Amino acid sequence: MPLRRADIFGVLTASGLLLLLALVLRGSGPDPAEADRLTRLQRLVTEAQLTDLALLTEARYTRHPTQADHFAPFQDHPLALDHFPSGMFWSPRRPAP
Amino acid sequence: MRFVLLALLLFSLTTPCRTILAASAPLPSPGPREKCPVCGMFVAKFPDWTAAVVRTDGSVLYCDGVKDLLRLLHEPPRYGLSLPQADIAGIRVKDYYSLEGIDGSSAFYVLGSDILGPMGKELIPFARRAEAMEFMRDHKGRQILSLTEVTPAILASLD
Amino acid sequence: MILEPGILALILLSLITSGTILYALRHIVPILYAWDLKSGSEGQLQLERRTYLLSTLLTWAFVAELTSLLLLVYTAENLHERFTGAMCAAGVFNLNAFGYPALLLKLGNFLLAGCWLVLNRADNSARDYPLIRGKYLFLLVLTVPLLAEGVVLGLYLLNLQPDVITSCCGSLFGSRAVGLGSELAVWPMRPLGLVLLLAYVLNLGSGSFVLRKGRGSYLFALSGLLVLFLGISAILSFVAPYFYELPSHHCPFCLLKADYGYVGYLLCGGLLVGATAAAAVGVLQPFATRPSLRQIIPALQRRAVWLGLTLFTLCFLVATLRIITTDFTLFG
Amino acid sequence: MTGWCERQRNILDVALASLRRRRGKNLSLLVVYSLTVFLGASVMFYSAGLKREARLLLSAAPELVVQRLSAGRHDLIPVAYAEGIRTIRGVGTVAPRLWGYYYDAVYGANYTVQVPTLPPPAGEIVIGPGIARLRKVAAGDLLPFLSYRREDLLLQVREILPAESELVSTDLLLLAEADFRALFSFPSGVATDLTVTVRNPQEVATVARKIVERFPDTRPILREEMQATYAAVFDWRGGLLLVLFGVVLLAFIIFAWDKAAGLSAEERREIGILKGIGWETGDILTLKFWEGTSISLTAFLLGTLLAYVHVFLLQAPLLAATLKGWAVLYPDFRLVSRIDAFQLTVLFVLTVIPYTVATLVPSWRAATIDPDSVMRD
Repeated sequence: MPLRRADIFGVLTASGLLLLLALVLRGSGPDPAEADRLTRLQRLVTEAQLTDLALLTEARYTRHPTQADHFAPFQDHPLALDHFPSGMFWSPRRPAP
Repeated sequence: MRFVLLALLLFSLTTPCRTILAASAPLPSPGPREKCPVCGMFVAKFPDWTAAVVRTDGSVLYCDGVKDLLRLLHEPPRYGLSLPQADIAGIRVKDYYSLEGIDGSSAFYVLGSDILGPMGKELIPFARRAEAMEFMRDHKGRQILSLTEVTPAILASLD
Repeated sequence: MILEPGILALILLSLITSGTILYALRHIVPILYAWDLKSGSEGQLQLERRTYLLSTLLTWAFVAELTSLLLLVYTAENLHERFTGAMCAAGVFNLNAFGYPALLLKLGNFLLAGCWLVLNRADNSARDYPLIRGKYLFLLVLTVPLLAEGVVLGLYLLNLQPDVITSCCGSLFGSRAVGLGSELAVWPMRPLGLVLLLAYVLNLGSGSFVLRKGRGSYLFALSGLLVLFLGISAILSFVAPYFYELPSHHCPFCLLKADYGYVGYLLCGGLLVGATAAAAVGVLQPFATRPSLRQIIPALQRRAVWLGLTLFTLCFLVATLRIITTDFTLFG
Repeated sequence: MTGWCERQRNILDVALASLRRRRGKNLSLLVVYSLTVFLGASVMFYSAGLKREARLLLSAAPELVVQRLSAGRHDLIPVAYAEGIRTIRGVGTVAPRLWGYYYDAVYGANYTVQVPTLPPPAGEIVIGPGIARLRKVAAGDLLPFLSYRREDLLLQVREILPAESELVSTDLLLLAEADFRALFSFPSGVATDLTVTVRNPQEVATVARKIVERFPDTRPILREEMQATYAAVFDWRGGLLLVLFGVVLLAFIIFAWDKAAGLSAEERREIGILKGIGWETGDILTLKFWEGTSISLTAFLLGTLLAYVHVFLLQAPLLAATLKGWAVLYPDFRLVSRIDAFQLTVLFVLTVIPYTVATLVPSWRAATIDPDSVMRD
């Protein structure tokens, strides 16, 4: 009997679902290597007294958004429009304490 | 009646030899599966609030706050435990400012402050009266109490 | 409101369900008025075609409704870290006045929608649309709680304030608190356990009677609902404490956590689906004598009875096993 | 039960064959659908991963940073302030922090220069992997810097920070206090800001309030605020991308509706024939259901799996472009591969359900075609 389309589809879909399930399970269990990495990085953050992620290094207020004057609309001088493309992705305000 | 017993029990704790025993007993950190006998929360999740009864046999009953600890002391049978006074070696709570374990029976507790514990309104412990006073000013506390002054009625008002 | 994918998905689901219901209402009224199977007119043909659309649409809407119950509990469970004082979903539902009403409406609608789906199934299996008026009248009644649920759920989700301090399950289901949950939680264990056991035995007996003699459906449905109600009370009153091994902890939501092996999904889900199956048996009963359904309904009922009995028994076994095997005891 | 299964299997066979007959149309639908799911899933996985990383890493940041303001701008803070802050109840330690930016005019890159709590010996530096990459240096090499007095300063690279720390350290240059002061001609007795540790996290806000009361020209920044800033940034950015995704989704649904509604004459004839040989309206609806389900399930699986590969294995090249901006130095980091069932459920609800709803009415239209009217055409 030749392989039916429905069966091929069923097998493919089921294996896709199983793969997805495996990926979910892989992320949910405790991971000692990941915990180690985190401990090392947290030690670095504490020792160097870091406050920010080094995601965008082009300007003060994108490199250290938590340390910037969030209330200052023009970061360098009154004509300094937000000209970096990343500027549009940064939330302009920080929630007040 | 029970309350008087508790007062007696706490007085007996302040006799010299007991005090030394209680004060020298450290506040060991609870294991990850350790649950508060009063509310059932895992105690290790809130290490800053841990309060504990150290028993003479060395075992420790952990609570996730002074409020639950006192509930336990007032009515152990309610939580399925028996805690005769002879069994209690010491009461340990965490000083609010330093987060160090201190002797619970000589600590000062601030009532009615705006600082909330994991279970809501709490009695906040301090090693020194001056600290308790300053905390009361900062956090709208109503009253400074000692452990024996906390009645079940006061505990009920914390819900 | 919090911009969170889970909340967005819940709102989308709720909009889809309500939208479908409203769309369906537009077509139900003409069907209820002008349905005449004997007529071969163009209008009747149109109506017959419409019924296919309606039953497909509503099936999907109700499937969406059933998934959104799971999603709601899941989202609440996921959000608890964001709110001070909330240890689990119990606190998140308590964030504003609409949380628990939304959950209760959702549970009720789950039951009703499940019954409607079974009714629809029976109707679709027969050739002459025997239940058409019945099922659409039922749907007309169903619109009220369904739309109410959409509104209450919307109010709940849109009014989530991150800075509100909520209470934890300890004070919600504690013996000193007031409210439905705590009222149920303080029911004494022995009488409640006994009544629950009686209801279960009644359900088992009437179920096997339905299976063998084809009679006693109403008793089965009623006892099934009773088992649901008493079972939930029992979870709050003593089953949950047995799982936590703590006499004072009655929260049903902590059972859903990994700490307790997700057993809450089995217990609550089993009770709810089992009760829905039982209720459906009763809902089908008045139509069992229709000529075109004489074969179909008893078969459907038998399957529903099996499903209900299996799920109830599974829940009972799991709970009883835990009560027997653990060292902890509430009798003391 | 087996009868029912066999029946569904047969209908699925017919559905797949019918999809195959219109390969072009359905393949384009599948591609667009998978891309939509892929976009949504990528955004969700990526922003959730970054948010998680920021939350975990910044939980080790100082509890409180105190800055001094002068005319609305961040100014250097006198180290003497530290004494006053230390007397506030609940404060553990107060440490001056020295940090700033060094603009490397040759490469056009901006370094973050900082004195850590355990600084390297004078004359030596520890650099982030991004700088090492840019300047092509290894441990032991000498790096020249131009000080603010226009003097050359040669510093030896003692160590390069590990690659796993890219996300926080790519542009970091850690040095000794003496070198820092020499490089920037930094006045003594002041610091960039102060870090304050508070033993009890509950008390941080009160300590911050007391600092402002005592030193009105300062601005304390709480660690919670730092974490909230990042949560807000990623939520906002994720939200923005999700709005874009919403537009894509809408466009796709219109596309899907159109595809489903526009029945070709051939399709109408096929349905007519099926009805003619005894299929009922319900069967045709089941057929249409399987056609839709096979497309949406396949697209969902393809989209999420591709998004997983894209975000976690390929480091999200499509999304990272929006992050990298105009900087010369950027982190080369890999997110922890982690997805959860909740994300998948939400994704499923957001993509599959709208598609199903959009195709319901068209498939009903198809199923209620009158067989003889088709046959007669």
